[in-house]
Amino acid sequence: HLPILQWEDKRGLAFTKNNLSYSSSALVIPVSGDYYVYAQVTFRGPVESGHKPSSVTEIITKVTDSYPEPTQLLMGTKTLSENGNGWFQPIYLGAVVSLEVGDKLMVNVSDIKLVDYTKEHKTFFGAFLL
Amino acid sequence: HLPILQWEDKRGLAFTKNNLSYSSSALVIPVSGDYYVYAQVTFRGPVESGHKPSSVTEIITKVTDSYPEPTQLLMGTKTLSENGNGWFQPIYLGAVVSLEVGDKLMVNVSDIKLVDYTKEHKTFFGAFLL
Amino acid sequence: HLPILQWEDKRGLAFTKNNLSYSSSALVIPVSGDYYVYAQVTFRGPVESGHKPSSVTEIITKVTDSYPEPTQLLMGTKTLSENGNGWFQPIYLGAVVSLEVGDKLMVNVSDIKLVDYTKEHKTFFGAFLL
Amino acid sequence: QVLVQPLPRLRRHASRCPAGMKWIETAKHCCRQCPAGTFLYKPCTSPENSSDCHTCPAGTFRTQPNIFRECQACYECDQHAFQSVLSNCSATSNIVCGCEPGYFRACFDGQCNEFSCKKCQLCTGRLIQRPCSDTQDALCDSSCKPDFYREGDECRPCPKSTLDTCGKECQQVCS
Repeated sequence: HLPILQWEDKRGLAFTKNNLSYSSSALVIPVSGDYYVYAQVTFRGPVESGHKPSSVTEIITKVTDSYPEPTQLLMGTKTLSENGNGWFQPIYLGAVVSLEVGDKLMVNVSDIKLVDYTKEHKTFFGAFLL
Repeated sequence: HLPILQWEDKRGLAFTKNNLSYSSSALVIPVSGDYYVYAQVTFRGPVESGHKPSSVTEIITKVTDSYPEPTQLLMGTKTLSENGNGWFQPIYLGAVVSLEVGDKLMVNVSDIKLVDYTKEHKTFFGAFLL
Repeated sequence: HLPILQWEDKRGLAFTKNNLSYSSSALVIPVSGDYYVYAQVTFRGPVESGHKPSSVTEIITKVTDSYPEPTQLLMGTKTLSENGNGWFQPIYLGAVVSLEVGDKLMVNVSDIKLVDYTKEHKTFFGAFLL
Repeated sequence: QVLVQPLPRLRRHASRCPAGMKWIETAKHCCRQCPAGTFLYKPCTSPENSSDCHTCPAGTFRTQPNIFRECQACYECDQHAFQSVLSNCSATSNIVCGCEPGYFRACFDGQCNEFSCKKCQLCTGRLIQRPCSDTQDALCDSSCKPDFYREGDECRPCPKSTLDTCGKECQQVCS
């Protein structure tokens, strides 16, 4: 599986409420229902290895205790055509999904080294019950 | 007019409820009000050699029985700078719009051959009443 | 600070309600709470020959009367790799933020000359209370 | 040009509080602001007594007096992209990032809020007109140094070999 991002859930703009909690890289669903789930990841490069990726991918995934395989809910994948200098590529995803109590939501990325984690307003993740 | 996408509304992650129904390529609005409408289309190419589009476009459109012309609600258009090898380009759109009962929402694209319909989590469309 | 966009709040698809008002380039929050705030800006160029920006940036900012500095809530920044001919680049941002009554929301952009304001469905801005 | 009608202005509470105090919507009265480096944990019960201000937790800051319920999250320097910390985040100031030695800032915007760190050029075989710094690349002399000869836009060391293979610039070295 692709690497999973970890998130800050208390400091700055980050918060959780209405029993929607965050633990070990996942948002945990407190009550079954339809949720609007969204995430933006800003990718940037080049990074030290000079290795230039051909694309970047972000996937919002659901893990259910009762099922061994994660389910891919939303996916954004973009090829890169920047010519090797400094580049930035944000990918935003958002949609309504039906979730069950206890379901866990995570964000996977193609390469964690390419994620711009430096500012909370460039890379973010959230959900709200409709 | 630009080609209209067709959608799966029952299988996998897809669902409709609260009388929001899907028929002949359109979401049909059951009750007047303000809706958050969203759609992502992942475009990908090349499909036929030599045919390299300069841009891709996604438009969420409203059709009202009482008016002959569709109304463009949201539009994302992106020029392509990939150099001809395999490319991917997701376009996400989302906003609040005021809709009347019976209005139909559709997604138009610049070129249907370029739409990646292979995975439900790469190309999706929905709406919810506020 | 980066230039602030002005918006139309009455004509066409634009509207304000539930006391969410628009004045001097800002949405004014009428009641404290959690809001889903979103904006899309379509950038396009070239505008002046030879002036080719290396990137475009969109930031949703919060201004609070009681605090002298704006707070950056959401940011999308994308490098441009188009080769100088006509280019389009939409940036969509959306997330839940906690706001207080009287807070003002604005959209800043890296270069106002590059904003495509010609069609209301290409560049838009809004918020709704959860 | 966008036509924006003036809207009835919200009744401004802020102007009714004396200097250094701000209107607290939840408490419906004015309270003293919390100093920079702190946030409003609990508002004053009346304008005469003080608010309960807590220090910004690690990793957060407030540069100004405020009545916010939380502090701002510090930015981070981009270690993967050769950034270095010029000054750490403190309770009253955000982190400041620069570039590691051997790299300079390539700005993405006018204020250089967003920048990537690019490798300084080395000026191999040339004199350095301006050394590389945090904010700009090195400037190399256009001509090659003595004992170097031009090949394309590179300066290569003169070969220490026999005269016949010696170019004009390398006569001194070869003889």
